[in-house]
Amino acid sequence: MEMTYLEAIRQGIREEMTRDSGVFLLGEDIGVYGGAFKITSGLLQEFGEKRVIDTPISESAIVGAAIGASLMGLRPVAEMQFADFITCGYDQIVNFAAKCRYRWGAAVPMVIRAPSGGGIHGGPFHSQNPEAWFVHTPGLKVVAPATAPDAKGLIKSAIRDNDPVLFFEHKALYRRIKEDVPDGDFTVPIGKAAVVRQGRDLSIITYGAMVHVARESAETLEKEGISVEIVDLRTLAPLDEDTVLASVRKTSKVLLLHEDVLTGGIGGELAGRIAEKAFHDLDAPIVRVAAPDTPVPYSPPLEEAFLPNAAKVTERARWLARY
Amino acid sequence: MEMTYLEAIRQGIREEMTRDSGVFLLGEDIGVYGGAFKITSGLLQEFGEKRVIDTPISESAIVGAAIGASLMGLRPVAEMQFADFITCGYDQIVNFAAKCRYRWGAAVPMVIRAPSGGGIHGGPFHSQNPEAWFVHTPGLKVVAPATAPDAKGLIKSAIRDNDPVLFFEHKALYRRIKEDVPDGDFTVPIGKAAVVRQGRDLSIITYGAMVHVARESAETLEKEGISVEIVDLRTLAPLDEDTVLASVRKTSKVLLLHEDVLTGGIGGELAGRIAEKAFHDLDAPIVRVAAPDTPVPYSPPLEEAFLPNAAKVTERARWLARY
Amino acid sequence: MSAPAVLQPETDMHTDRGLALQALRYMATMREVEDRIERKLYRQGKIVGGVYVGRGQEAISVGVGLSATPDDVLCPSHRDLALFLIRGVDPRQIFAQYMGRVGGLTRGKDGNMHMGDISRRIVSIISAMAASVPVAAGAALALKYRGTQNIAYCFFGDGATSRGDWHEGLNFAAVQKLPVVYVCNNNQYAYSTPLTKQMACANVSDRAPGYGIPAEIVDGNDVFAVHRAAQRAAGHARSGAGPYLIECKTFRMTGHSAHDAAEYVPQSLWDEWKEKDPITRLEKKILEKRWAKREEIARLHAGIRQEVDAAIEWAEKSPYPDASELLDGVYERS
Amino acid sequence: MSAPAVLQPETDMHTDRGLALQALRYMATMREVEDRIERKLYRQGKIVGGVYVGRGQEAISVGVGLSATPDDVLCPSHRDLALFLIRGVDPRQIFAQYMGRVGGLTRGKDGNMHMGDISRRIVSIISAMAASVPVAAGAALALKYRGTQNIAYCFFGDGATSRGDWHEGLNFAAVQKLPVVYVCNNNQYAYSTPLTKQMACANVSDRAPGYGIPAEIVDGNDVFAVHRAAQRAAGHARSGAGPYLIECKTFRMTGHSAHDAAEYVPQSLWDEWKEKDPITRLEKKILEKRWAKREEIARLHAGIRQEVDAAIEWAEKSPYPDASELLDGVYERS
Ligand SMILES: Cc1ncc(C[n+]2csc(CCOP(=O)(O)OP(=O)(O)O)c2C)c(N)n1
Ligand SMILES: Cc1ncc(C[n+]2csc(CCOP(=O)(O)OP(=O)(O)O)c2C)c(N)n1
Ligand SMILES: [Mg+2]
Ligand SMILES: [Mg+2]
Repeated sequence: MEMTYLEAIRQGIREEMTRDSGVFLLGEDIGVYGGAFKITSGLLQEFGEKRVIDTPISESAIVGAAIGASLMGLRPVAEMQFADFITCGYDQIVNFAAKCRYRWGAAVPMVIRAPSGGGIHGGPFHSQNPEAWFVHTPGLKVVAPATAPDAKGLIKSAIRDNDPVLFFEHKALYRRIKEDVPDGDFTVPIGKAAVVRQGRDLSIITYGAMVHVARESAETLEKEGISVEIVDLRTLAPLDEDTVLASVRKTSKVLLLHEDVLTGGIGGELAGRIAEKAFHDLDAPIVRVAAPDTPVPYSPPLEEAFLPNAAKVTERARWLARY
Repeated sequence: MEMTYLEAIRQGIREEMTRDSGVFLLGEDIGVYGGAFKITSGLLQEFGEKRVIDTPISESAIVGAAIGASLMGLRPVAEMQFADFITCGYDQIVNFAAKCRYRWGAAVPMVIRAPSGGGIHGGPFHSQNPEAWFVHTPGLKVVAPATAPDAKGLIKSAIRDNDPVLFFEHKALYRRIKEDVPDGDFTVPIGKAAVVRQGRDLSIITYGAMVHVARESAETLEKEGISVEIVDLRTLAPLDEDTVLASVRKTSKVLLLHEDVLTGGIGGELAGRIAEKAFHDLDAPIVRVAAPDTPVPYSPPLEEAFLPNAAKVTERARWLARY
Repeated sequence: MSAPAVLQPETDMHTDRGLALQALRYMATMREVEDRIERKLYRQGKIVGGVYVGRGQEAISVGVGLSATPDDVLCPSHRDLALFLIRGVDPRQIFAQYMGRVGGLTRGKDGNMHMGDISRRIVSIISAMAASVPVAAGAALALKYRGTQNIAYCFFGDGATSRGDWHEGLNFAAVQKLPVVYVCNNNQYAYSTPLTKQMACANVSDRAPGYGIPAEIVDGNDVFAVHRAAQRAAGHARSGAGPYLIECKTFRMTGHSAHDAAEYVPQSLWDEWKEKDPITRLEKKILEKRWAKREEIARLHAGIRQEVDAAIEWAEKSPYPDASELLDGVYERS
Repeated sequence: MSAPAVLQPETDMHTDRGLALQALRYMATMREVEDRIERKLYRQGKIVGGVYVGRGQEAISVGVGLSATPDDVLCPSHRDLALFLIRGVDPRQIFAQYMGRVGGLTRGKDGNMHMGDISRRIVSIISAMAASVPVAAGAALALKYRGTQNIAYCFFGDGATSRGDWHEGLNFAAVQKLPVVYVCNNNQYAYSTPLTKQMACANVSDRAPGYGIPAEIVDGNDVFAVHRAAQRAAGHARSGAGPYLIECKTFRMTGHSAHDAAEYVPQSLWDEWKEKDPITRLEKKILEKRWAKREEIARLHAGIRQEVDAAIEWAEKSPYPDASELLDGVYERS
């Protein structure tokens, strides 16, 4: 069935709530209002107040309560109203949730959904991409779907996963993309990247909204005779190194693309792995395209200059292809 | 004068407090008790309660209050009792302090001191190296001295800096190293790495306690005829890319070393820059040596296996040299 | 009693009449500016980001703002536009701010109420609710440290009081006896969340004893009541006795933001609070007390509308920032 | 009345005598285990990490712990060792935990009181003070969600109440009417920081009205008083009426941790509270009430010492984890 990225997430959540009575939702304005982005719209009506909890403005309590409930075997799905506010529950995530299993063998099967990303003129506090902080935190899984089917399949996997999963939903995709999503129960495995476009000349490794930017760029480049392979990481932690390295070995040139700021972003980690494990396969420098090291600016011309886009990717990819 | 790393930090703070009446300290147990590590010992007696403030257990309020005071022109130096608790003040640091200047041109001249690092059997919550999170946050400066003179010179620069500076002090160095520190007023510039050992065959890029590990390894390797250059980054944000690239260009082989966990650590960022900007100077894969992707374990055999040490570095460096 | 008296900022605030006229001017300007933003410019697509206004809550920022001295520090919430007006920020700068132009206080780096001006001692909020609360403590600490008599005012909503930062900030200031006046606009909602889902106590001020600080509840739609409470609070804080909390009971006479129809608010509340609109209430009082005539008030509104028209025109002419500014200001030298 | 009655765990707790003897057994065991840890093993270098003990505060975890049912959830603080004993954790596991051996509850992954056991419904603390407070709310939510009558107990010190998480956690639980009993050990210090620098209210319980929850203050060195309060609190929580806060006034009869000589504590406080030692106090009561004879109590202590000797021996023989375990348990499959 055709549906938006947003509807796909909702459908995935709804199916899991139907399947497993231990799945419940908590977050600010997610019940009566249906959530700031309306992801959970209708679920309070369907599942009742016990399973769709409107909370106070308390990100740390939301995450902490999710941890406590998951320790007791429930499967909480917490919503951050915007991913930017995840910093308010940071200690609970990186010190409590992430370390329970390792320290004392306690499972924390919880999901934190976080609408992230720019391109909606949200300014510095409604546009950030906080994923790299969590990729750097052992014990957390980090997922960032780029398509509607992946959004559904991955939210379902995240809910079933027995470890804490951060689920970054790209806000700019919510209503922008509409795709065919298989009906009913299917999952997309956490930890597996997808080669979403086959190519010969260079690989673009990316995720989230940038997958669409990469596709746009690849189409332009195709007309110029440059064949681009695109790897959609889908899961950022644990990284699917094998798929990345296989693509690099195939094309020998790699462009790492993310919307998150450059320094300390996931591109660096990928570069590190590639430059260690596929060094001899490389025919050119590793190119990174990412946002510059600034907060996300509000004003349209600034935000446009900030965000990676197809033109910027195409330019660097062209350079790489000709290298 | 010979002094420990710890004494050097204290002397630097004391000199700045004497020089500038706007410099004050705040943190838990830093006054009467002199701090969990006794860094601020004696300063309450010397400067009084106005300038050495014992606070409640409130990392977010400590950071927030430092921001507020610095906005009004004071120069607060906040202490986290352990760097691990910096996550409790996370939002204030990465969203408030980091973005003031960019958003509305307001200077936030504050320092957050954070005793970090393992090797003291502190376990998962008293051993972490949280620097990479902040390196990934535009607007923050991140400093991590490895020697007593640098510790003094950098804390003084940090206090004089007009931007928020995170100052990571490695706990294992506090009393372990004793070095000659120039008397009186000198500073070490933020943003400048140091080549602390000249070499020809390979470069080790590192910082903090690992500088000493690198030195130990370099001495072993020297006996084997392998000449190692060591770059002590000293500042992690903004990164001194020039010094790093110059060393890589000189030796053509690079080992990136940090105590922080591998994935998403600073090694990845360095690899990204090197593989982009010095690709043709490289004669071998980029090697990273770092802690594995786990929490920091408590039990001595586990912690020893976790921490990078000279033996592990030597083995990989040897491989690299022979490559 | 002449028209200009109503329109001029230098009205003598030591008289009730002066205060009333001054307050009306700021409240009406805030309402007009925000109405244009929320109901015109936003709908015309001229404002591309979030819009949060203080419709119905104007008496709070005005009542408190007029009691502050210029060297006091203000930490506004997202519904306190009048604080900017009182500190001399021109409406045109505000429109430019919302429209992402260089004429705004942040030169387009940020939007809407996310603005500050350190030269005017206004600290910009970040989005995270209550994050300003510890920051206000730090500003107050600096004021005390420097030996001044100045104080910091910290504004927030009912929902913000659920945040850890709110607690840490109040506790820190209370322990350190810092000169902070806390102003809560208890408008009964946080976005769609009513008080009953936000807190299990009846009033925000029930929390004050937990910090050992005094608190009082005032009618947040009565600018005189707010102003008197603010003066008591400021007196307390200036005297060195520590923080003071004012809880202003009020109502958000609009959605949470411009895109929110607020269907979760029962009709009865809309009706009830329309009656209590702080501006009409103040005007009624002015007329009753014969502090001004109906025509003078009408002229005031007309003048404001004119000023606002001109401000919007100015703001629309203010250029967008050039993309080359993107990298500026991350650090002191960058 | 015979010696075994004192020593056996199955003492009938429905009588005062039974409770007294049971409590004494746990309190004395906690004291003995912790004395060995703090004053022997740590000084011998056999414990390489931090050591935090509950010396002088034993009546709190014991008084509360004995009122809990096995399916209630416990979220201990770092001074609540007896909760582990009451739930059947063997002292040898505790020594092994401190010494980083595989026989400890965390197999050497963590040390000291940073341990938990989900099969026993004990949630491990993380270091960050008050982080367990929201987590306890979540555990209570699950108990309620499942329709049980069980409750969660959440323990913390006076200093922890300054943290944002404490506030958020209490507020969340109060709004959701969750079955949580909060137990504050107000030992007047947080590390070196006295109450006056921690909070500006007189009692932690002064904060309860801000969450709309009941609170009471008890003598934390009187295990009967603590136990009775815990029963009232549990009754309240189990009835569905929401959280309840017990503030136990007590004193930390040692340094913050094993390396802290606590010179910042005035001598008068040491003297005053030595008199109130909860164990000698309980023993006095037992003797006065003739619930046991002096020799029986002596035998109890001797028995505990023996048990502890054996436990230490066991723990020292427990191997260190093999380095190959380093990577285990980051994820379910890793
Ligand atoms: C920490 C945090 N979480 C969530 C949000 C999203 N948000 C913005 S305003 C708001 C409601 C604020 O309510 P209140 O504090 O009562 O202020 P009001 O808008 O009613 O004036 C929410 C939830 C936020 N800004 N910060
Ligand atoms: C968030 C945080 N900051 C600092 C510390 C360091 N620390 C450990 S225990 C402690 C004092 C705790 O005091 P209190 O809550 O009163 O408990 P007590 O030790 O007195 O039982 C401090 C500051 C910590 N563990 N967590
Ligand atoms: Mg509100
Ligand atoms: Mg205490």
